[in-house]
Amino acid sequence: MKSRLASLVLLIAAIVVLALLPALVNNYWLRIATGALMWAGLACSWNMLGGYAGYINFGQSAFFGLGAYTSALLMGDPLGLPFFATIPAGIVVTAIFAIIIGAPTLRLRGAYFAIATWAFAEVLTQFVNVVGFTGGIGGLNLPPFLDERFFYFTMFAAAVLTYLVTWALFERSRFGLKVKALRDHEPAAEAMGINTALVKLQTFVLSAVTASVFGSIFAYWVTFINPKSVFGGDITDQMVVMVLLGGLGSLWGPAIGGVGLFVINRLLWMNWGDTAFYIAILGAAIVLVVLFLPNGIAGLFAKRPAESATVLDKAVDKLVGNGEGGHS
Amino acid sequence: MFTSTRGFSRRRFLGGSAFALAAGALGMPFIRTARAQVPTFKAGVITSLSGDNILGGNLTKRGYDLWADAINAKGGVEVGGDRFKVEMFYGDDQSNPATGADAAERLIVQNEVDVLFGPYTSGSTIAVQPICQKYQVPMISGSAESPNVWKAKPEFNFGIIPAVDTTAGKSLAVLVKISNPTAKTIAVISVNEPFSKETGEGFRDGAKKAGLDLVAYELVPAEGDLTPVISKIAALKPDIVAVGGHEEPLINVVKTSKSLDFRPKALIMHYGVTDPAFAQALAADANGTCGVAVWLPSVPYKDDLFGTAKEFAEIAKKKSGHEPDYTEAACAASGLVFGDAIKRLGKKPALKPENRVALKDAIAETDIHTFYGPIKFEKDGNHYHDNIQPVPVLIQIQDGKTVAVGPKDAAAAALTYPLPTWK
Amino acid sequence: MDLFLQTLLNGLLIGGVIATFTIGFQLTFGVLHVIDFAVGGWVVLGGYLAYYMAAELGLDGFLAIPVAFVLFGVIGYLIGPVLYNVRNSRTARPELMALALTFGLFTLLRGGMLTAWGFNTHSVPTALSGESLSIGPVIVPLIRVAAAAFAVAIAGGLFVFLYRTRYGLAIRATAESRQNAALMGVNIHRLSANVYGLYAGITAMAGVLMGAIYSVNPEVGLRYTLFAFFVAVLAGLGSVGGALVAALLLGVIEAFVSTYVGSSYSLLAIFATLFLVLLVSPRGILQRGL
Amino acid sequence: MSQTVQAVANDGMRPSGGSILVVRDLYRYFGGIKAANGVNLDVGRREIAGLIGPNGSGKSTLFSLVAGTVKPDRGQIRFDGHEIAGMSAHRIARLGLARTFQIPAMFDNMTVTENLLAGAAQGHWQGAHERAAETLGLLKLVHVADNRASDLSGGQQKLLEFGRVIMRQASLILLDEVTAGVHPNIRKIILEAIARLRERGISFLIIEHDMEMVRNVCDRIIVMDSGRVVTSGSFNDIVRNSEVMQTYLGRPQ
Repeated sequence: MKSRLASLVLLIAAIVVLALLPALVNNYWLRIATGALMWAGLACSWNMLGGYAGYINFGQSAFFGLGAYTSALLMGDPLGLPFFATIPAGIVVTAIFAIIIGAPTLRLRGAYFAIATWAFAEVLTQFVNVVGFTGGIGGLNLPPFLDERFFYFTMFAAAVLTYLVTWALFERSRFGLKVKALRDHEPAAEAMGINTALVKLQTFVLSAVTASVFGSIFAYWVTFINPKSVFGGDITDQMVVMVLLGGLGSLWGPAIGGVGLFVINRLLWMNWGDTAFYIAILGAAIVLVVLFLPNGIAGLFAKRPAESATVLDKAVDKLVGNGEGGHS
Repeated sequence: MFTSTRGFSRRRFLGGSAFALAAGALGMPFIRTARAQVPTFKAGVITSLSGDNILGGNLTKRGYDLWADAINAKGGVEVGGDRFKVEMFYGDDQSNPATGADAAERLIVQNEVDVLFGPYTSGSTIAVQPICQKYQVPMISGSAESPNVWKAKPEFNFGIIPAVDTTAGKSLAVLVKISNPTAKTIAVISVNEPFSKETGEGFRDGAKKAGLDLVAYELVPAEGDLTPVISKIAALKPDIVAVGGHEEPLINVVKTSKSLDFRPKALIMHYGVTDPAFAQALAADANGTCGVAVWLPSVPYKDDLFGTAKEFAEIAKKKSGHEPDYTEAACAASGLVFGDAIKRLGKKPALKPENRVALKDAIAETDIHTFYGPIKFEKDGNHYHDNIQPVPVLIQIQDGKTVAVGPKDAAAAALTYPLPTWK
Repeated sequence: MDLFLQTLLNGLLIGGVIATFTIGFQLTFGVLHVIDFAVGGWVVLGGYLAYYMAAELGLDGFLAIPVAFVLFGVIGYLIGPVLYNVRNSRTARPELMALALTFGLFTLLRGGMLTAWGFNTHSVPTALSGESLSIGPVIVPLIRVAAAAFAVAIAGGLFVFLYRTRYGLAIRATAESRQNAALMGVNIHRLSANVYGLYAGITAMAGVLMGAIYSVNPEVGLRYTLFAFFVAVLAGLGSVGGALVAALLLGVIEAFVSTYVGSSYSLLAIFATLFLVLLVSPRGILQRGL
Repeated sequence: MSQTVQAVANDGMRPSGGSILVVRDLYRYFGGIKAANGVNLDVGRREIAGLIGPNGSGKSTLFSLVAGTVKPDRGQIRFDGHEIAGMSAHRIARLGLARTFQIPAMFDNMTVTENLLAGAAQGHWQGAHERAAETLGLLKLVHVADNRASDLSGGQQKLLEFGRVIMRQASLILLDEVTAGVHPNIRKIILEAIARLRERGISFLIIEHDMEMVRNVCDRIIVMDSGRVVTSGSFNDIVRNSEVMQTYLGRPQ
C-alpha cells in the first residue's frame, strides 16, 4: 500500500513537472520534450497490440501516416478545416483502414502477421508515392503554426490520454485480461468464451487510431510531410525498439523506452552529430540492453526483484559460456 | 549460491558502465558548448550527415566548411574594420525533414546562431523554413534545388543554386543544339524521390521546348531493379536518355545499361555526374555521360577570398582530395553572401533579433560576383529568393575528367556524340 | 515478343539476384528461429570487402567471394551463440529480443561503416561486369547469370549438406526441436555458431555479387533486409527451396509490371502480391520448413 | 474381437431425456484418420461421465469437436438445448461449456489471480474478484496468487487450469486428464472440488486413464475406440467385462 502511494505521488509530481516544463526550459528543449512525448505515445500505441496482445505489427507507421496525411489534406486547399477537426477525421479514416486490414491479417500468426502488416504499410507508401492527390513523393505543406507551447501541450495531452486509456483498458479492466489471455494462449482464451478475433481487432484498431492521432499532431507540428517522413519503415522500427528496450507489455516500459531512446538519440546527435559515429553508439546501446536487460528497463523495477535478478544472472552467465544448464 | 553472487557483482559492474555511458552522453553538451571568450559569428549548418542523402549532405558540409576555414584564416568576417571569426555548428537532419526542423530549432535556440546554412535536401529545407521564419533567422541554402522550395515564397531563405526546373530543360536544349546529327527522340527515367522526380520533370518539360519527341517517361521506385525499365527503353531506341536521380541510382543506370548492351547516342543526368565518386565508381564506363553543372572549376569567375574558380578548386582539392563540384562551390559561396551582407549591415556579433531581420534584408539586396559566379536573388515570382543567375553548363565525362561541352561560349571540348557502343 | 522474352529473362534474373541473399536468411530462420535484421548489413560488408580488395590490391571482385565466406563466416561463428542465447532466454518474448539484437547489430554495422569507410558509393569490378551475351533478340547480362547460378549452387549445396550428411541431419533435428537435438548429443552452441557462420558467409558472398551488379554504400543495407524478409515470408519462413521460387516469382512480377504497366507501380505490385498471398495462404506459398 | 465389442455396446446413449450434452452421428476425418467416425453419446445433468479408451481412439478429438475448436464434417451436437455443431469455440463457451486442455493451457505471463479472473472476464464478471479469492482458497493456491503462471509446478498448473474452469460458472465441464501425473495431494484437492461442483448441479465429461480416479468419481463410463463409442455403463459393468478391460485398458482385473 505504501509503495502504491509512493508511485502515485511520483506520478503526480511527474505530471506537474511536465505541465510546468514550458516555463522551465527553452524552446529547443521544449521541442525535444514534445518529440519525446510523441515517441512515448507512439511506443505505447505499438505496445497495445505488440505487448498486450502479442501481435507484432511491422506496419504501424501506416497508421501514423494516415493520420498525418488526413490532417494535411483536410487542412490544405480546398477545405482548410481547423486542426482539431482533422484529428477525429484521421481517427475515422484510420479506423476504417484498420478494420479492413486487421480483419484478414489478424488470422495470421507470428512473423507472418508481422511481415503482412509491413507489406501493407509498403503498399500504402507506394500508393501515396504514385497517386496525385497526396502530392506524391513531393509531400504536402501544412499551414505553419509555430507556437512551440501549443504543440507541447497538445502532444502532452495526447500522451497522457494514451497512457490513461492504456492503463484503464489494459491494466485495470477485464478487456485487458481478455487481451492478455489471447496473447498467452489463444485456444484457451476462446474456451473462456472470449471472442479472440473481435478482441484482437478492437486492440488493433485502438492501437492504429492512437498512432493516427500522433500522426495528425506531428504533421501540423513539422508543417511538412512526405511519404518517407510519415510512412517510413524506420518509424515502426523505432517504436518496436523503444518498446523492447523499455519493457514489452508493461505500462511504463514504452514511456521509458520512448523517452529514453529519443532523448539519448538527440543527445548523441547533438554532440557527435557532425559524424555518423552516433549511429554506431546507438546500435551498441541497443545490443547492450538486449544482452544485459532482457526484460527491458522496466524489468528492473518489476515487482519481484529476486526474480529479475536471477534472469539477469542467467543472461550474464550464458554470455560467458556456462549457461548450458540455464533451464534446469 | 556462488554463481548468484558472482553474477550479481558482474551485473553491478555492467550496470555501472551503462550508467557511465549514459552520464557521459548527458555530460557532453556542457563540455562541448563551452563558449569562446572573443565574440564570434555563429553559423549553423543543417544537412544530411546520415541516411539516404548522406553523400550530398557531406558535400554541402564540406562546401560550408571551406568558406569558414578560408575566412577564419583571414582573421574572420570583416565588420566595420574589425574581424570576427566564424564558429560553425552542425545539425544532422538524418535525411528526414522532422529531424531537420529539430536541428534548426536546436541551432537557433541552443547554439544561438546568427545565420543558418541550409540543408542538402529540399524536404528538410521546406520543413526548416517555418522555423527560420519563427525566429527570424536568415538561412542561405547552398544546395536545395527543388522549385517547391521557392514557390512557398520563404521570407528568410535564400538559394544559391538555380532551381532544377530552370537548369535541366535548358541544358537539354544545349545538348540538342550541339548534337550532330541532331537528336530527335528522348526517354526520361527518374527515381521516384523528390529531387530526382523534379529533375525528371525538368527534362520532360525541357524536351518539348527542345523539339524532342518524348518516347518514354518512367518513374522508378528507389528500391526497384532497373533492368526492366532499361530493356523497355532500349526497345524504343531513343537518341537521348535523360536520368533524374542521386549518385547511387545514376551509377546503377550506367551499369545496368552496359550489362544489357544498350547505349543511347547521349546519356544525360543532372546532379551527381560532377561528383568525383561517380567517375571513380564507374571507371571507364563513366566516360561519355553528360551532366548539368551550374559551376565548374573552369568558369571565368573570381573573388577576393577564394580567388579564381580554379584556385578555389585547388583549395578544395587539397582538403578533400577531390575536385569540388558545384554543390560544394555553391555552399562555399553561401558564406560569401553572408560575409558581404554582414559587412554592408555593419553589425557585430552576437546579432540581436532585429539585426537578424536587417541581415535578411541585406542578403535580399545581394548583388555580388564570386568565384561561383554572379549572385543576385529573385524578388518575386516562382523562384522567389532563388539565385537564377548562373547559366547551366553541359558537361561530359571524357577520359575520367569532367569537361564543359556546351553552350558554345563555355565549351572546353567537343561533345562526343553519338556515344560508341560498349566495348 | 522480343520485349516479352527479354522481360521474362530480366524477371528471372532479378529473382536469381534476390535469391542469393535470401537463402542464408532462410537457413538461420529455419534452424535458429531468428529473424535476422542484420542480413542487409552482411550484404554490404561483403560488397565493401570486394571493393577494397579490388581498389587496394587490384584483384578481381570474384576473388573476394571465398575471402568473404571465410572472414564473415568466422565473425558469424562468434556471434551465433550469443544470438542463440538471447533467442532461448527465459524472457517473455525471446524471439523479439533476438530481433532487437539483430536490429542493434545492423545499426552498429551501419554506423561503423559510415564512420570508417565514408558514404561514397562504390562499385565492385569483376571479369563479367557489363559483359553480355546475345541469344537471338534477347540480351543476357552475364554477371546476373553468375548470381543466379550462385543462388542455385548454394541452394543445391545446402540441400545436399542438409539431407545427405550426418551434420545436416543434426541441423535438421535442431530445426525441429532443440530437445531432440540435445538428446541426440548435438552441441547446440557449436551448431548455432556453425549455422550463423554459414549464413553470414553465404550472405557476404552474395554481397560481393550485389556490389558487382549494383553498387555498395553503407545505407543500402536496409533494402536487402526488406527484400530478404518479404521473399522469406512469401516462400514460407525457413524454406530454402521456397526462397528460390518466391524470389523468381517476385522478380518476374517486378519485371512485367515495370515493362507493361509502369515502373512506378512495380513495388506496389510486389507488396500487394505478398499481402494477398499471405491472406490466402497464411504460411507462404510452400508451406514447409527446411 | 470387434464382434464382442459390438455385442457389449449399447453405445453412449442414455435412455433418459434429461441430457445436457447429446452427440449424434458425429464424423470428422483428418485425411485418412477417422478421428470421429459416427460418435453417439449423452451426458446427463449433474452426471459425471468418464471417457476412456486407448490412445488415438478419438477422445481428445471429441473434446475439440464439442468445444468448437475443431469443426465436424457432419453430425449433431446439442448442448443445453442448443445445436452447437460448427459453432465457434467462444460462442459455445458462452453457452456454459468449459474445458481443460491435455497440456495445461496457462496464460503464462499473467499472475495466478489474473489467470482466474481471465476465466470470468467474459460474461461472469460480477463478483469475479471474490470468487477468484474463494477459488484460490479452494484449490490451496493462495500462497502463489501473485506468481506468474509459468513459474508454477506442473501440478499447480493443473490446479490453476481447473480453477479457471470453475470461474467460468459452466453447466458442463470437460476435463482432459486433469489428474495425470500430479501429486496425490493435488489430486485430492481436484477430486473434492469436482464433488462440490457437482452438488451445485454441474455436469462433467472426463477423459481419464487413471482407473482409481474413474472408479471414485465417475457415475458412468463411456468407452471409445477408433472414433466411436463402443460401450458405456457403470464402472463395475465395464470392469466385469474383462475382455473390454483387456483390449482397451490393457489391464485385466
